[in-house]
Amino acid sequence: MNPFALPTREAAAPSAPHPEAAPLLEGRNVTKFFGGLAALNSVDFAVYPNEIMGLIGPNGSGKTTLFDCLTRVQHVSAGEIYFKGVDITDYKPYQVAHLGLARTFQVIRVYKKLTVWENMLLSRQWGGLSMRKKFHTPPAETEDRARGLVSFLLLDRVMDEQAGNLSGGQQRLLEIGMALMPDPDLILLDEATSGVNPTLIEEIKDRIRTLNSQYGKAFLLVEHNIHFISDLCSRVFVLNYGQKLAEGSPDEIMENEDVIEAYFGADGGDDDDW
Amino acid sequence: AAPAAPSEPAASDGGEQTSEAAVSDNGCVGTIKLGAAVSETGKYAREGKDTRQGYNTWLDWVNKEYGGVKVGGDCYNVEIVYYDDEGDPDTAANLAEKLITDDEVDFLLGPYSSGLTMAASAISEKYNKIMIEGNGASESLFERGFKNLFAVLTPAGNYTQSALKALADQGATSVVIAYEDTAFPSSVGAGAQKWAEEYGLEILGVETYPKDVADVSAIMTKFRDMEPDVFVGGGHFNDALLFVRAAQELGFSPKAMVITVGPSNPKFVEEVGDAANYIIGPTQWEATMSYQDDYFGSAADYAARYEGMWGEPPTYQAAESTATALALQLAIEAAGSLDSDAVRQALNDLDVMTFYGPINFDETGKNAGKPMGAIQIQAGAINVVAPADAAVSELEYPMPAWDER
Amino acid sequence: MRTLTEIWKRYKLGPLVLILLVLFLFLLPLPRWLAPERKLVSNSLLFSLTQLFMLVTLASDWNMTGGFTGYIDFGHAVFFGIGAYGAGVMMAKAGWPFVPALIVGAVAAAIFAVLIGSATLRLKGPYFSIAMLGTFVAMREIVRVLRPITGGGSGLTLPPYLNRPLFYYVTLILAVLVVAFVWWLRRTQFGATLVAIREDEVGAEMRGINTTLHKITIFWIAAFFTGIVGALWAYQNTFIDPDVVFFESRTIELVMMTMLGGLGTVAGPVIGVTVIYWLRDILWSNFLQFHLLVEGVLLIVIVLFFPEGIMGLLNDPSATSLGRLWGRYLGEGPKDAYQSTETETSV
Amino acid sequence: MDQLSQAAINGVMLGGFYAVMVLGFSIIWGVMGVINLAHGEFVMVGAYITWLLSKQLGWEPFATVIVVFPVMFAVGYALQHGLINRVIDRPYLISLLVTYGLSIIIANATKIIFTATPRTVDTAFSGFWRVGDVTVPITKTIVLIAALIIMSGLHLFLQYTRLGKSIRAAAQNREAARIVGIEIKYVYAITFAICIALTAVAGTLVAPTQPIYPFMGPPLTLKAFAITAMAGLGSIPGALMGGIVLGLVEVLIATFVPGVGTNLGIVSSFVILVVVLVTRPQGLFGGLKPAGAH
Amino acid sequence: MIGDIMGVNESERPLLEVQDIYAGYRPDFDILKGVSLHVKPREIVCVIGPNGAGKSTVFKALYGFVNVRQGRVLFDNRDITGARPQDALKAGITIVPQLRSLFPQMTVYENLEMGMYLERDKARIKRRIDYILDLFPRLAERAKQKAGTMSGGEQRMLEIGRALMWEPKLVLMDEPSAGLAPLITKAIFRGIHRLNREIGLTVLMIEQNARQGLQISDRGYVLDLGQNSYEGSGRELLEDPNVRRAFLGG
Ligand SMILES: Nc1ncnc2c1ncn2[C@@H]1O[C@H](COP(=O)(O)OP(=O)(O)OP(=O)(O)O)[C@@H](O)[C@H]1O
Ligand SMILES: Nc1ncnc2c1ncn2[C@@H]1O[C@H](COP(=O)(O)OP(=O)(O)OP(=O)(O)O)[C@@H](O)[C@H]1O
Ligand SMILES: [Mg+2]
Ligand SMILES: [Mg+2]
Repeated sequence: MNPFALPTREAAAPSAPHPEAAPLLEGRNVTKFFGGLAALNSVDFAVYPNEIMGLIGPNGSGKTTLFDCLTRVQHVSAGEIYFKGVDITDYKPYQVAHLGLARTFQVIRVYKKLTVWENMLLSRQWGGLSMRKKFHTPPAETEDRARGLVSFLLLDRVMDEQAGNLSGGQQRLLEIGMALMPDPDLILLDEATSGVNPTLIEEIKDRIRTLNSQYGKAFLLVEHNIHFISDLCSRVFVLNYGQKLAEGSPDEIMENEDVIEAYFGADGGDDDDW
Repeated sequence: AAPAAPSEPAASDGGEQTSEAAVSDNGCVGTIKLGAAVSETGKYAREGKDTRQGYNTWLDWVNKEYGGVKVGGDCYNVEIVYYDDEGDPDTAANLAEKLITDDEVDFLLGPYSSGLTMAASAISEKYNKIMIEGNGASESLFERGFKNLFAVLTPAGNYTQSALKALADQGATSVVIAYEDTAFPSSVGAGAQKWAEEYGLEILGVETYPKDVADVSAIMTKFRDMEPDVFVGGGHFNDALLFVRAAQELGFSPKAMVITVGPSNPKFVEEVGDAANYIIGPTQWEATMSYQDDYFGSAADYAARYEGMWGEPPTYQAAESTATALALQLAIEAAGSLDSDAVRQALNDLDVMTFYGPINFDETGKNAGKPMGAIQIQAGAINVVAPADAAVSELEYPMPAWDER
Repeated sequence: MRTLTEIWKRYKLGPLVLILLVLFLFLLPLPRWLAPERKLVSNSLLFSLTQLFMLVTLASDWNMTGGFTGYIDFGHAVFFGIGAYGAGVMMAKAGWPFVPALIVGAVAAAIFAVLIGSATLRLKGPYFSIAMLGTFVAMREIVRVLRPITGGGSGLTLPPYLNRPLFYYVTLILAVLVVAFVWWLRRTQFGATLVAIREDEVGAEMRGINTTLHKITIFWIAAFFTGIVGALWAYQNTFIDPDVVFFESRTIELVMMTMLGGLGTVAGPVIGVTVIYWLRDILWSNFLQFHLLVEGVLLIVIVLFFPEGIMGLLNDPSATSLGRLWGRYLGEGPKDAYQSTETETSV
Repeated sequence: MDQLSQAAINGVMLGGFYAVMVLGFSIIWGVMGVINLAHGEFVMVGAYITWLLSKQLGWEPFATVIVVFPVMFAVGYALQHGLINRVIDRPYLISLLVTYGLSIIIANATKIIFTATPRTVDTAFSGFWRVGDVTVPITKTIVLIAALIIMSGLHLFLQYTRLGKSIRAAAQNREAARIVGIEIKYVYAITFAICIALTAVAGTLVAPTQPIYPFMGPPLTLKAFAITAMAGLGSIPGALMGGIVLGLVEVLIATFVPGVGTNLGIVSSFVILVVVLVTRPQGLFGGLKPAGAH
Repeated sequence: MIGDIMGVNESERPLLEVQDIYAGYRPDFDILKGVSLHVKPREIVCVIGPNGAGKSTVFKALYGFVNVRQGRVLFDNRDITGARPQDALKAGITIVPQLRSLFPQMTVYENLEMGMYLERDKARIKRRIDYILDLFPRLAERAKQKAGTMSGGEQRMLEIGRALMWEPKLVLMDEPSAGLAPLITKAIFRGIHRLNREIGLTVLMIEQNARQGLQISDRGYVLDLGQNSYEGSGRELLEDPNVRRAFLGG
């Protein structure tokens, strides 16, 4: 069954990203303080329609915080955020989601007491459903879509299991499924492959490519799995200590001295880190 | 089972038995069934116990000694069905209903406290069943135009009357009043203000406090700075203890302290000790009062009988419960019938003297005949000091300051 | 047999509807047998059943926020109180007839729920519970202080109107209405959303659920029904004062009954209320002195051995065996202590 | 002015009692995530033991601590072992109901044993000192001093002893605590025992200042709940400050608002509670864990 | 058996021996259906497998967090089946769980101290802390910082440091590299390797980052559906086409 049975909401024509086009998601001068600590320091940042972008950086560099600010989970200390040209700086998280922005969480957030199936269904409806519609049972097409996604993520075996009882990796997969359910335009994945089996990672890679090329979905990926990033992304943004360290194609990034020093580590085996 | 007479803990039924039928060999033909929902647990557990013991004192007497209630030519044994209302008005109402419809009692005896009487009497009124009570003193009970509710006790508004009068006579000129903001104490408080004005006492301050209060030091501080002659406190037993503690701790020494509910209870002296001396309390009844009747004898006789049965001296709540039942008995006998209408008429016409005092119901069902007494604790003893005709001792005034005792 | 179990599992609520319907049909004609000479039903029984229906309604209301949404409200009785006082004041002070007074009470409760809910529903877990408990206590004292309107501590007397069968019918219909409402609600996406909020509110918000709107909506709906019960109760009780209306243990009893039946299930409150009400009856007629004590012990036993309530037992009948029960007491073997709980991100 | 200083003194004294009363509740909540609804009943039991010893055997009430503490420690240990341990891993609602059941049992058993008559306890340290126009009650001063001593002792214990550290560790991450070999049930039992003993000692302290009766518990539990939520779980400075703030607010309002002041004082403490919770969900003084970590 | 071919000390007896265990979370349902593995002294052994295969469950079974219904666990020739965490600790096994397990409000120093909770000799604790801080200079810099405020990599390091406090005979590490930047991942793996070389640390770890994990391992096991499916030396597994296709992503 085609996991993406639903037609996309805005039938965006599949095409290559246009860096000169208007950005889909844009953060200007995004700054975030935790007490005295500047987790993000004047970051300018943009994701363009139809592109797959990578966001990397050492642990604690502010990647998750940037995600949180973009999806309005955290208030920014300064700066503005635009999604599809709308200023969402003061939006509520659910309003952002209604606009077509979905994400996963580094710290897994599934509805632990609900079954996998219920988790999936619940994630579908919220493309801006009116309160009135919520008093109806889910339509068949939603169920079809959920079924497709569940089997794609190899979760059929545990479909009626409570999500809290899944293994760490299975919960990650469920998270990805839940992000895909509402058919968003931009999907932010925060370390979606950490703890996921390599074979499955390959398949997820394929699906992301398909979604991007055939359905015009844009992705923003936070990853420490550098192969994942370099295989998928057309552009990579590197954060370090809350500031932009570099930006460019994966190849450029991999050769960037600063990035190597801060992130990949020089290949000479000095054990002094311990 | 006879209404056995154990000492503490009271309630003979110990558990299973909720009805107490007295079987005696007096050859009576029938049984009159009375019903009462009285707190066994909950916030009125203490007073509820006195109430039950009061009823049971009468029950024991009427069945065993008096030989049953005389109705016309026949005599009837009496049985009382008890339930625990837990101090909850819902339960009280339901139990009243249950007593009337399931247990089919002939008459109802009242619960303890105005609030519960309020709930239960609405039910008895609806069924046109007579409820006679001795433990709901709130005035609002009698403002509803109920025909089936009778109360032998002096209503709350008059609680402080004779005490304030006696104090005014001794030269007191100012008063402060504190009362718990619930039905019964509010009536007491309002009455105290009325009588203070009547007797020319200047009211310096009035304070209310909520149920379950644990600290009244703020009120007492305020009052101390007003330097009143008389302090009036209206509440329940706890509050009485609290007032005395706080006054002592803060060095608040008015010339007289009048506190409802607590002082007239012998337990009060037991708990407070010497500090209880000089404290004045209104009393519905005291064993030392000079009232007398043909049934229980003098007030003192009644007290002796009660103590013999229960191992503790009677509180006035107990005495008025006994008097309640006695009044009902007298009305039934006067009516010569168990019919509600006849008995109601007899109650309206009733005008008797009892060990508890005169009983004479007005048209609202209040006992219009009985004045409220006042006691003072003198060297650990509870002595009636007012009204003058029931007094056995002089009012000691002023009360010495705490640090001069 | 297997298919039966499957049906039960799949349409968890199906048999319940049937049971309720039967119960309803059985209860409906009760007062008709009232003719005293036939003695089938006494007014006292009717009164008890009226109380029972009120409790069912209240517990179902509480279950909407406490059970489904996961907001354990320890001050839910505040809406009962507002309903009672709303209606009581209109009747006693303004001389209104009962029905409009009841509407005033219920609407006042709903409005208050919106106001207080927008503040307290932002709190989590026990903090919400205590804030609502605080609201409850504060409201009681406020009512007491507003003497000119509410009659203060002395309370208000309402015109007595004690038509048992009428109250019986009204509360029965109300109870059925509310239970049916909850049943329907749980099957809608709105109901599922509430459960999602219970499971992970921050996650739900970020997946596009306007959690605030949902919480407040269910909160005022529950408050509205509770307000109706409050008004009915006031009228039936004929007088109200702050202490009887804002009665502390009212809420916690609702919680207890709902838990016993099954938290967050539709039938839970109905079953829980019925069982405890009936149990109480037995207890206090048999253990006059000790009934509260016994009740406390029972409560503990119930919670220890049937943490999922009676509904939990129905869904998992094997859990009744003695060995299993003992196992539960001993603590179900080693816990999954290995996966630590994550910390929450603030919204 | 005198009235103000008198009110301030009354408030601080009341606050001192609140603070010491709240400690046990606060730590049990903070460490084990159990909200002990029978808290007030343990205060009551402590007070009754004191009453028994002082009325029947003529002990000085404050001296009964030497009996109350060990006895209630044992009771707490047993309770934790047999009852609370069984519910500790379950949602907080379950422990709420279990402790609620416990509170009903304790209160009613007490009523059956001691009757519902309110009791008082007399101490040799009664009366008051006069400082200018202000009166300082001696009994309450002792309570306040005792409260301060108990709190500093407890603070040192938690901060610097091995057992104290394991209690804090268990509060922060139960799983991690098990991994490093802390026997969690033992730590919980000790914590519970200490807290119950402290709570009962609060009962001993309060016995000479107010009447004791079987149903005095629930209002105290409510206060403890409010102060803890306001001050932060398991935070000792929080308990002290929270208690004193609440005591002061209650007494000041009661003193300076005529007529209904005492009623308003109670309202205000709950209004403050709600406002504090809504504006600062982690409480005013931090504590063992951030709010909402349950 | 097969593993012995590449084993470091072929003659040596295994330190840990898991013999055909069955275990699960529900009374009627086994997650582990006959898992066997062994670790010899001074070995690094890596377990890989798909999500939900039961890898973490094996660790939980060793550490008494889940009931073993059948089979035996031998450690140092003693039967420790069904041991409680503190028994496992006393026997000499420490664990670094899959998800974070620090005391967030305690300082780095205090967290390390807690690693020796069962030790009462203060001087020895002090010595061990000095040793660990010496081993991890990064932690030494931050000894006074609250653990909860450190970055993910630092926290992982601290967890490993804490597990080493006890001078364990065997450390269980559940995905030590999950969520860590490449730089740190490398450092961690190198560190494990170094400790293994220098102090003979015995490690049993689970890794989804299978290539890197297997590279530093002496031997590896593949677990699938609660059962052993392959075992061999690290290199063998890395090169086995079946394993590559099914578990290493081609
Ligand atoms: N709620 C918070 N309060 C205080 N500091 C925080 C908070 N959240 C994050 N930080 C700090 O902000 C910085 C950035 O954290 P963030 O989680 O964004 O890093 P990250 O790049 O996602 O790292 P990782 O790859 O480890 O997930 C870190 O130093 C972190 O300690
Ligand atoms: N607490 C639990 N209750 C019930 N079932 C559980 C529980 N924890 C795990 N399981 C189930 O046990 C199976 C194995 O889980 P485990 O955590 O051991 O997998 P894993 O191999 O570690 O996977 P991953 O690589 O994703 O961490 C999974 O199917 C999961 O659903
Ligand atoms: Mg991150
Ligand atoms: Mg795992």
